Amino acid sequence: MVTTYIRRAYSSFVAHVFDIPARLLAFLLFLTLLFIPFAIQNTYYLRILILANVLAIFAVSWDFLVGRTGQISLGHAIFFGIGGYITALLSSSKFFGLPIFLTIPIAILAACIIALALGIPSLRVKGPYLALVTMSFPLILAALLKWYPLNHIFKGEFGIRGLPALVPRLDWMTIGQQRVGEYYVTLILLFAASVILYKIANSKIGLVFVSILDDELASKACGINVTKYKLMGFMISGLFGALAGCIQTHLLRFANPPMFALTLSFLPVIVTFLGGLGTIYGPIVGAYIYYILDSYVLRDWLPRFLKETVGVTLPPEFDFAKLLIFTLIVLILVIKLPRGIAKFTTDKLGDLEEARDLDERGPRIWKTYKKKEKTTSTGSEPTASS
Amino acid sequence: MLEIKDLTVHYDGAMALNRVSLKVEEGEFVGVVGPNGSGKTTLLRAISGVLMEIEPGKKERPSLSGSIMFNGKGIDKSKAWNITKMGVIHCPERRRPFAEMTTLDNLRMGAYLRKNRSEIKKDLEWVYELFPILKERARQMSQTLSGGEQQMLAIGRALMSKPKLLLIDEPSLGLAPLLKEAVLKVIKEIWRSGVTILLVEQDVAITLASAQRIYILAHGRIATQGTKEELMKSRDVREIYLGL
Amino acid sequence: MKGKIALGLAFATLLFGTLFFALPIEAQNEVTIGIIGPQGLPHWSPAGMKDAAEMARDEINAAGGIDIGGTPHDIVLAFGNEYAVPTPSPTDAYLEAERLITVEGCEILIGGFRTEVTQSIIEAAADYATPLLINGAATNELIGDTVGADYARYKYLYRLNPVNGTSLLYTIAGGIGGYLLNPTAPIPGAGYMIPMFADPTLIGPYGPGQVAVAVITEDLDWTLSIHGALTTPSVYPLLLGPFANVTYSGRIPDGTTDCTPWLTDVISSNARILIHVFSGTTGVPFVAQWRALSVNATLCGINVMAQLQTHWATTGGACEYEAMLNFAGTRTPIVPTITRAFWDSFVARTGVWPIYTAWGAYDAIYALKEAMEDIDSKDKDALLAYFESPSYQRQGLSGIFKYTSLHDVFTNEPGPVWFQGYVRALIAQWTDERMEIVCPKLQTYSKTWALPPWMYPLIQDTNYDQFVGVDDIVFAAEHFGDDPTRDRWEHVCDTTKDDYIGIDDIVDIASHFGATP
Amino acid sequence: MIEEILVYGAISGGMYALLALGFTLIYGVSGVVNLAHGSFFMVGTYLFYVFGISGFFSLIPLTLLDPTWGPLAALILAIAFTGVISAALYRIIIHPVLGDEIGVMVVTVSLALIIQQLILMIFGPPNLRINPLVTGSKQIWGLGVTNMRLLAFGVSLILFIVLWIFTNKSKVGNAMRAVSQDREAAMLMGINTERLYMLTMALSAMLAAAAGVFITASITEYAAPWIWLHPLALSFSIVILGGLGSIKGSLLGGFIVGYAEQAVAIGVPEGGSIISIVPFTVMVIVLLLRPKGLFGKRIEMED
Repeated sequence: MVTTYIRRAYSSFVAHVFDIPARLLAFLLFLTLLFIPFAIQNTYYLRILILANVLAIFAVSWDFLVGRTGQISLGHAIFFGIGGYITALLSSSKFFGLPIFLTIPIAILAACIIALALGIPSLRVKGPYLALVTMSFPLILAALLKWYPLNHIFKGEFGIRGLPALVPRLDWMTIGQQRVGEYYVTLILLFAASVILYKIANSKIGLVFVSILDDELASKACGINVTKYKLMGFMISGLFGALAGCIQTHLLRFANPPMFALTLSFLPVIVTFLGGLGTIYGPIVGAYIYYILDSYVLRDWLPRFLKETVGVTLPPEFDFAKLLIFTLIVLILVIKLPRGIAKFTTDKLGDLEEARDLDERGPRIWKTYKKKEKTTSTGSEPTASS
Repeated sequence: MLEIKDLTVHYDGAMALNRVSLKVEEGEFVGVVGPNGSGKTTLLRAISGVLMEIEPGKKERPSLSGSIMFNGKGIDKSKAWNITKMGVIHCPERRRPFAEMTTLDNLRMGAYLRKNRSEIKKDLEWVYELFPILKERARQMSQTLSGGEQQMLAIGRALMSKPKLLLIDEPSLGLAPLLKEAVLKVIKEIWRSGVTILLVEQDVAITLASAQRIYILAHGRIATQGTKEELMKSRDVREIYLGL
Repeated sequence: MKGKIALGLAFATLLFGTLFFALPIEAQNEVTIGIIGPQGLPHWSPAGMKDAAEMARDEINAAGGIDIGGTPHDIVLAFGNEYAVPTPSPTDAYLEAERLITVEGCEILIGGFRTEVTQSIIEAAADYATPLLINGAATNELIGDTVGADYARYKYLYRLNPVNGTSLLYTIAGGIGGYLLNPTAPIPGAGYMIPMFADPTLIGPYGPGQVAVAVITEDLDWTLSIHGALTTPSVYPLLLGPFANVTYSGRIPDGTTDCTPWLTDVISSNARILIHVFSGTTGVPFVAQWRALSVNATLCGINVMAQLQTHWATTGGACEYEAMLNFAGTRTPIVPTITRAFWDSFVARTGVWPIYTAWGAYDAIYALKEAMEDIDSKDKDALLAYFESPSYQRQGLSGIFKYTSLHDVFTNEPGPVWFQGYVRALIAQWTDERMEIVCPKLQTYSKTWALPPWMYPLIQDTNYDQFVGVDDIVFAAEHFGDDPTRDRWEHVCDTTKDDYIGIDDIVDIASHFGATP
Repeated sequence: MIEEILVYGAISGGMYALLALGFTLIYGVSGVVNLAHGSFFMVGTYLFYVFGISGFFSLIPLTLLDPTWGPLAALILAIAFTGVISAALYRIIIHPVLGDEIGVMVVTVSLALIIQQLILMIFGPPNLRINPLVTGSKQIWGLGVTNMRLLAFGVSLILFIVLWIFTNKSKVGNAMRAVSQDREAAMLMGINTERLYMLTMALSAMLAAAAGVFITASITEYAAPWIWLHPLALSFSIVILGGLGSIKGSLLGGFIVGYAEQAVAIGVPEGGSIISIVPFTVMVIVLLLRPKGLFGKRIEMED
């Protein structure tokens, strides 16, 4: 009984995952991510991955909005900040003191409603207008949060602090165990968010989004309620953006105006382009590359390596070069490899797969395929030419 | 003067032109007719170079193979503005005047590459002579002109570039029958003044009436070609392609 | 197929491998201290904490290190960026503090300049129960909301420098109310503002004849309580004295570059004293525009940018006559034996004047050394008990250093005098490319608080008693032959502005004998 | 109070309009949303510092001939160099992604961040002093206005008029207008659009650099590595409320924002603190009423 079950699971695994290189790679990556805490002894490195997970959720939500519904937003930090501030206000012991498993859902739903309100301009303006209008939203909100008359609520640039942690540290826990808990919570949320967004993107709704992206007028003519779907895109994206903000807030245990910073609006954009726009998995890869490159390679490994093997001590001002190096890589990628690293890799793997399929289907099909290819390439002679 | 060999154009997988070969001698008036979607406009855009001048970041980039020779020089790789400089002037489909410029400014833009002011002035007089209505509308924004006037403006603007070979794309589109004939009459007049003309039209009758030699384009291929008489001889051609 | 699996596995191992990094072996006989601060700003280096910490480390290690239980321990420093510029990033600050603690193995952290990122560093240090000595951020809540609210979690948090926001406020108030606006001060030469600028139309709680005061603060959290106290009619007379009447108050957002609207309001409010409170870059254009518009009010307040040596150059000399809180003048012997020695060796080492973050870092490392030697241990709980003991105090570079019960800096005597000697903020005034201490008075290094000449054109009245008389000539004669390199140099006596007090100045004063404003 | 709004609003409005002009120009002609516009503002300011104030390249010796020459030469050099740099950057970075809206925004944002980090690495974060070109102040309606601001205001108006004449009367200006209306038809007239785009980019960056020098010299009097953000935010909100691609719109938008800022600073309690959101608020209000801005009617490029 059990053996047949296992056998069936195995055969289904072979059929659906093992045979497809792209899925196999994704599966291996997932396994790696799942077991990484056992390999890492240092909480700092774990923390990098935790933050990469948060950024990945955030970037995936941006990718969904821009890559799937075609509405360019350069102010995605607004969802991040709103989610963070709402959960902060609700869970702070100075205000409501609710437990976080209540406040986070409330916060993301509230952010969803705010996304609806912010989505209204997206119905009126599009293209660069929408991009620049959305860019201004977080700037407006950040200024309002610091506005003196509102200080007794939002505490100015100091923010709301003393919040409960994402994974509370119980008495028996070490800091490392807490980090492992945080890692798994963020990983599961990332997994859930990306699976949900992937499912939406590949459902009928996703198809509608793509049709709006391709030709809004034609979609309208087909009887699609473009207004509804555009707002829906904003809301879904805002929901997951806010989720990232909530996680970040409880990781840091405070919410303050830098959550609305422009760099936070740009980061998902850059990370998504690094991985591949409109792919869902691209931003995840991009976020991991960003954090590993920035916080591990350039901040930790490279100075150590240079110091121990070459004997050169990097000046602390080298920090300014980190963003430069990263942005330069992105810039070159956007120009030379517009599909992004992850998309490029899977496309290559997809090519491999196609060739193999033909191989296995037997020589007969292969031959006819070759013939077909030949005829299409030669074409028929034009009937008349001077 | 113009010689096209095996011109093939793909748009994102779809084939717009399939091994088209075509020749225009100096001083000829050649017509290309074909139904909607047969690739007429693509052909002219390929000749004038604008087809490949899609901005680099745009997703749907066409691919082009084959050769286009103008006066013995290959121009399929040239930039649109260099082709214009050689004297191949394309008068585009749907006229496309510069909407927020006056008629006069539009005509002046036609002479963008030319330096000799007195010649420009002479040509302007000539255009006014051909299309007297343009003189009346000289100070008017071109977007306020009627369809026929815009077509005249487009041809006039092309003439201001002093063309050696004039490519005209669907001048009769959306015009009343009377206007169509008037426009065609002017085109003939231009041809008589020594400009080689390649006219692309959907309206078979007026093309047959004016062009010396006609190519019939169908599904991106040259179906047949010949003078009016030659074409009218074949019953198939008459019935299938020309609908006469 | 096999190749692909191998590729996948290789990729996975690579990923494992890059992240699986052997930790540095805990070195014996070393004390590792992490310095985390605003990299790139002068508060970090060369005028700030990095170079000062390196200087302290070199001095101590050269002298044999820290002697803990008979074995000498070397000090090892690890540096981290708090990611405050160009935009503060709390996430990065947390990561950096965590890196210093776990990867570099720091046992103690010193630093934290911008409030937004300092709270991140505090959380990271609290997570790892690592002692953190704040060096740079003045916000009250950094201590009040942490050590005061959750002692178990935040007990290893201390503030080193500067004194907290409330004390800063008391110092400005003490300087203005106790000296500038005090006609009956026990200090010679004080009280010159009142008769000159009192406005008979201004009627306050103490009757007519008060001086109009304007308050402009940067719109940041740490200035909130200061702004509130200075503008609430029931509170500010207690601080600024009975002769102050706040006729205008405004808040300028962080990062503003055009302060003209506010300064215009100051002009129309007829204020004669302008209290400015800035920590960010706005302090620079503010001062420049104050000078450009010749605002008829003397500046006194807090301006962090004004503490930099470069302030004179960045404002193009417009900061002359600007008085602001500071912990040092220019080479001022605050604690006669040690301050100037520190100053000189720092300037010799880096070529620039140290600012308060440098004083803090240097003091902190010496304080830790002394503490560890006293208790013969580097254990954080032992250090906690040591610092918390009521008898703990040490002679720092800027006075006697002592902790309050909340691990904040103990300070007393905010007014115009300084008898007890506990660390306090001073008021320094920019004069001719130098900062001079103008309050507290009666110190050997105290100088005359000069008024801008466009407010009080009679510069020959060197003691501001509204009459050029014998006393002015005597005052100048006392300083005869001085130049700015001398400690006793008095800027106001150099009426001819030739950087020398000579017979020409005395002649100039004498030629105005009997003049009144 | 009303005088304050009128005088100070007009002066800042004039400078804002100059700042927004370059942004609108490059969008109008080539459809590039240049998020690095603020960076060219900053580059211009830093080059002015390099040539005019400090270091090896300083042109201060020229001032021995006549005190106004040094700053003037530095100003011209800074503007010219910014133009050259921007044209080169356009060719290398923006041209390959032209036509891809998101791609252009991503590369220009990256460019802005790269320039910021480069300046951080070369000059460090501390402020650098930019001296006003002229000193002193005047009284207008009983309000003190520095001469430098009057000069900056005058220069921005002059540059505006010059640009207006340039686009409407000169041959290249006509070509720019033609390209902005119909790129393909313009190409058929023999206009080299690639070169024209590069030229427009240079022109736009030079306007930004001029705005940079005049605004920093008249208002802030310092240069810092993050001074690109505020100008960028200002210019895009002005341009959007005036209509992307419209020169008229950016002039009007600049003045609207200038007046609105002063009105809020003076009329709203604690209004000074929320000055920074005024441009955005005005922009959003205008957009809700007129989705293409006040004058925005750029003809869509053919697809």
